Amino acid sequence: MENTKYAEDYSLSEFLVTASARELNDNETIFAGVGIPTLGALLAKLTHAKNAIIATECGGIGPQPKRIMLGIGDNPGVEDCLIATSLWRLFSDQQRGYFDVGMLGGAQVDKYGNLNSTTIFGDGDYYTPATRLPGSGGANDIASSAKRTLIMIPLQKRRFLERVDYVSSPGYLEGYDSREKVGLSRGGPSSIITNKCIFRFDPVSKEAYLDSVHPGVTVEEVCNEVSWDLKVSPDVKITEPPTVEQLTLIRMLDPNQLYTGDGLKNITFEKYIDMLENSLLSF
Amino acid sequence: MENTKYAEDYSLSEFLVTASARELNDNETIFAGVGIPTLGALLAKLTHAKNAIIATECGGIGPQPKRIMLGIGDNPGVEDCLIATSLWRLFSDQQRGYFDVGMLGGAQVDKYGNLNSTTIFGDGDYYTPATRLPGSGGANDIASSAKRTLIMIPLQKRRFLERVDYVSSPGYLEGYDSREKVGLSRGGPSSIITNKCIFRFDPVSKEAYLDSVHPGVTVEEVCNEVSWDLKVSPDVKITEPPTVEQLTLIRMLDPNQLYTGDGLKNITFEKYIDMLENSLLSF
Amino acid sequence: MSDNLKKKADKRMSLGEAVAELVKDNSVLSFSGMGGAQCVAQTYEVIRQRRKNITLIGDSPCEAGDLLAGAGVLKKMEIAFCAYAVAGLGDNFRRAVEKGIPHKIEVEDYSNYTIGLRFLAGAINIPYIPSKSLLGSDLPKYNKNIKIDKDPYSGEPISLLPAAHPDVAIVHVSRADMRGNGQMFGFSSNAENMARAAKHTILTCEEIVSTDEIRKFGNLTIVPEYCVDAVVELPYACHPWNMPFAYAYDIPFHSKQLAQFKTREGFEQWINEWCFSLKDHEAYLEKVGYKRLNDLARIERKFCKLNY
Amino acid sequence: MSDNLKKKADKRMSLGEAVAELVKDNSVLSFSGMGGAQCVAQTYEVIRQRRKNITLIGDSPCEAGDLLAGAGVLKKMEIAFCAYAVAGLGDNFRRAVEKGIPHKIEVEDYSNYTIGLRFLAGAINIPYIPSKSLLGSDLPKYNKNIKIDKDPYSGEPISLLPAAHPDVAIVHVSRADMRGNGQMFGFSSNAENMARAAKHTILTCEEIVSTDEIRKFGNLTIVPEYCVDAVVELPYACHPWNMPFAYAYDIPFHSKQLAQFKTREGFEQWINEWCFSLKDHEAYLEKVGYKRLNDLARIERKFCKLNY
Repeated sequence: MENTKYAEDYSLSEFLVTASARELNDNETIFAGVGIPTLGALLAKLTHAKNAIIATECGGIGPQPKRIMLGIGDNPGVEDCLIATSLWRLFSDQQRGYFDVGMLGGAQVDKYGNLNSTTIFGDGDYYTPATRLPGSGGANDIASSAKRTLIMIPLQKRRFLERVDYVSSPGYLEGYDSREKVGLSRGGPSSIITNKCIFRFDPVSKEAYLDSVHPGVTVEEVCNEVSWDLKVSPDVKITEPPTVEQLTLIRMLDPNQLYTGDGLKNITFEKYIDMLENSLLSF
Repeated sequence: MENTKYAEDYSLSEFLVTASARELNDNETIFAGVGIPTLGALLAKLTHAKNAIIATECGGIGPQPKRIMLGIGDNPGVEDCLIATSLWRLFSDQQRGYFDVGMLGGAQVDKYGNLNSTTIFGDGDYYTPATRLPGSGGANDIASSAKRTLIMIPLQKRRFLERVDYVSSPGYLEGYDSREKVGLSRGGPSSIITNKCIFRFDPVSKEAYLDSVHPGVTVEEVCNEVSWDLKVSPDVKITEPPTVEQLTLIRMLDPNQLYTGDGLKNITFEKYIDMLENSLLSF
Repeated sequence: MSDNLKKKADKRMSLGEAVAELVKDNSVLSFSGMGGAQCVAQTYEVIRQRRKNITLIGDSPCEAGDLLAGAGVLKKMEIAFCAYAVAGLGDNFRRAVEKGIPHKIEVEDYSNYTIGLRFLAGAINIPYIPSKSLLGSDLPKYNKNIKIDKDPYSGEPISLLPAAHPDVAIVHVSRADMRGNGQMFGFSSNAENMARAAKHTILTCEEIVSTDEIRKFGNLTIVPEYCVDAVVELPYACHPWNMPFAYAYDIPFHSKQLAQFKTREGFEQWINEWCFSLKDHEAYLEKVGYKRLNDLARIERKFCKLNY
Repeated sequence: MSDNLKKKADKRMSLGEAVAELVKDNSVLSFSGMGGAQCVAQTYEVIRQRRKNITLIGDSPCEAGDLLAGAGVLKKMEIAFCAYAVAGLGDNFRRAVEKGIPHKIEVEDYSNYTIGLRFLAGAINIPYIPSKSLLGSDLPKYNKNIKIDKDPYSGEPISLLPAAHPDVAIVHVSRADMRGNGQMFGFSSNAENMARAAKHTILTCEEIVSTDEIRKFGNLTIVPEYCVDAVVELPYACHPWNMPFAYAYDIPFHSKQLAQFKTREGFEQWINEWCFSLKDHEAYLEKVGYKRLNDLARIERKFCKLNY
């Protein structure tokens, strides 16, 4: 169980790790993305979701890594795992409905939680884009078949659009029952976690609304960064900050701030190997 | 290489084991059926086809059993095997075209090598048959996708028909290119091995013709047991009998004549366990 | 209910409890195993609890198919094959289909591979899957669930098979933990897909081991805990059939059994003696005799040594 | 030719020989690995032999996709994702698609799962396979090979994916025998299906072992010899990426590499220094340094001990 003494001094990314961890429940099968979401899943597993099963795209199910996971195909994904299998089998289990929650990011999101991680048209189009993004990867599959998804994306007007340029990952499409109509019988986003606030979705219209703002953030600030006429919850909450316990664990999970800072830029090989050695001991 | 000194004294089933073994080549992947065909495959592997790979339906590929295989799901199918996998994967490899030869039996066969192992209509039909047979099992899949098939069936007029009651396993259907026309791009039977002779198929019409008679059998005898006007090869051969080496190996493979005699009927548990122990030593 | 069971950390039950809880009359059942590794103890328990109007989906469920047919449990069979291979024919199956004894059973014919594909489609949750099997044969003529279609990409003919989603799959593996992670040594027939395709899965195993032991060999786990409702430790569950890396085929026993199945009376005697008059699988094993079972395990180890 | 190679008892070749023999200009290529276990050495060899007009099919082939794009080897990419995940974006991929540097590449967008399904369909030799992915998204709008259809059984909407049959699959596994039976420890991404789906398969491995060793663990064999044309022993083939149960991810190396890829000049420098000016993978390993490689293997063993 969680220790509810709140931490004083934490970074934004540390805050986001705890925010994502709080969206996960015990006994869930979690399709973890890279970076902050992975840390969130690992943190949840070390606190309130000890029986959660983490799945990584390459084919590792239920690992118990004693180190940070540097990507969805990193070895920690099969470290002491319950099942080492293949990508197609793991995604098939998700299509069958065995995965409770998936974590997604993207470059653009719209009011119905549709995500774009493929291309930004700018003055061009799909064939001659202003910016070519990496592509869907597994995001479309997670968005189509996970029982629910969490979206993590920075709050910026250019990212929060009435309609994304290109739907890489379906949210609620045009809202209401339009998702079911195209043949997606389950799923859809349950929340959008940003650097300033958390959005949730209206059960009927499926439109995103402001549910909570992070400490020190105003509702107006949020509305200014959204391109549509944002609906706001009648009782907007303040997002719960990290507890002391959570913060301690995050710093154990990512001691060199590869995710929670810019540790990646300047880490040497020697420091990296030491980090791994120490991580083995600290768990 | 084979020792070509021929044996004097052998049973019909021993003769059939060698006849089926001779249809197999080195380096082939062989989908082995139960009984005589399995013995044929094991005999071939011990003589002229040392690099042949035996596949058994349950999912064992490339076993090297030191004992008789009592069925397609018996443990010898995974004994020292190269690959222990699943039924669906093994059959998928066949559908992909990786299996060279399959061995089939049945209750009825017709002039184009179509097989019936499902039902004998008699005065009834599919829904109320005179005799319900076990069904296709994997035979339809082998007949559809193996690069070629061997058929083993006793020569009897009631079995050798102009057209089978029910096509469980497609041979050349109505002959000529009718097999390709239905979407089967490869395969079809290369020979029918019976207790009296061996049939092969005309490359153009795809009709079965008499290719060789077993020692002491006349062409007339064979024609009397076939329901259609049988075509006969201009130079009918005498089927090659077992060599001394082959016979020795067959009797090592099936010391209690479970397949080559009626050993199965009266084997006691103690004799059975002893047989297995001894088999371990004799290999 | 199902989700609750699938989320439990300790899913252990007795076979009797698992069948009572999950296997209902008028439902669709599948058993793992093919040739070897067949679910014999599990079949006897379904008969013992006198289930009715069951539809059986399976590739070549000899023992389950023939015993359930003889015991009058079945309404319909969607299968490729029903006989005991080397040991003999399925006389109960034949009597039911040919003479309606004890009652008529509807048979829907498939091939082993196309049944395997139906479980694959069910496991990955696609409504149907194409195949090149069955083309040109008479199976589609009498089985309307097999569709002959054209590949929309090439226009070539192709057969289509509907996904299989049994109400309950009973799947037997070498070992499992109490959460339901199942590992198989040797061939797995269609076990991994049946377990995923079914609405409810009863995972039986020769041996229950710790989750730490499972984690040592993650590559061997073919059944994930999240599709399992119940875990049952059931040693020698396949007797008289063989179980890979565990025990050899008891064909002398099987020959006697099938000789008795030649007549309806013989079968009724057998099912009373070996099923109804025995409390459970434990009693069956006592009756077979542990010396005999031990001999079958001992001889198997001499041919197939486990290296895990 | 292909069949002859697939039937050989000893398929060992050097990587240079295998690529020279089997990988032709204007052909379709696939590499195994996803996130980790990526075919880096194999990609450098294809670049070193200056192949042209290659179509790449893969789920998320970061290293292969970005390096081949930068080296001007690619005509088309049928992929789900091209970036280095944690280490950074695929700047070569972006320059090619956005600015046609060194030349324009056609991109056909899929998702990781639907690429996985295309290889599954290719491996089991069905012309196409349905999925629930891609429904409602914009991928089918711009990719005509994805068909939105109706399930003939239920009438429900479904997406269809065409089977993938690369001319050559280059598949990297933990170990293999010289006949081409490949075993994998840990995740296998789509390796087992790529190897079967391709017309020709080059099987590379960290270690070649005896066939007897393979037989000890038949359950671990994911690639059968009958689909393999060449076997190449290629230790540390994935560096700087990780290989399960073998070596850890060398992310400090990757960070430096990708910093240099930010400019076209930087990439050209890199590819000259690390590919063209090196004779083979052996020379690459010498340049990285065996002390460093050994450290990556040593640290990995502390987290993941092999129990086979």
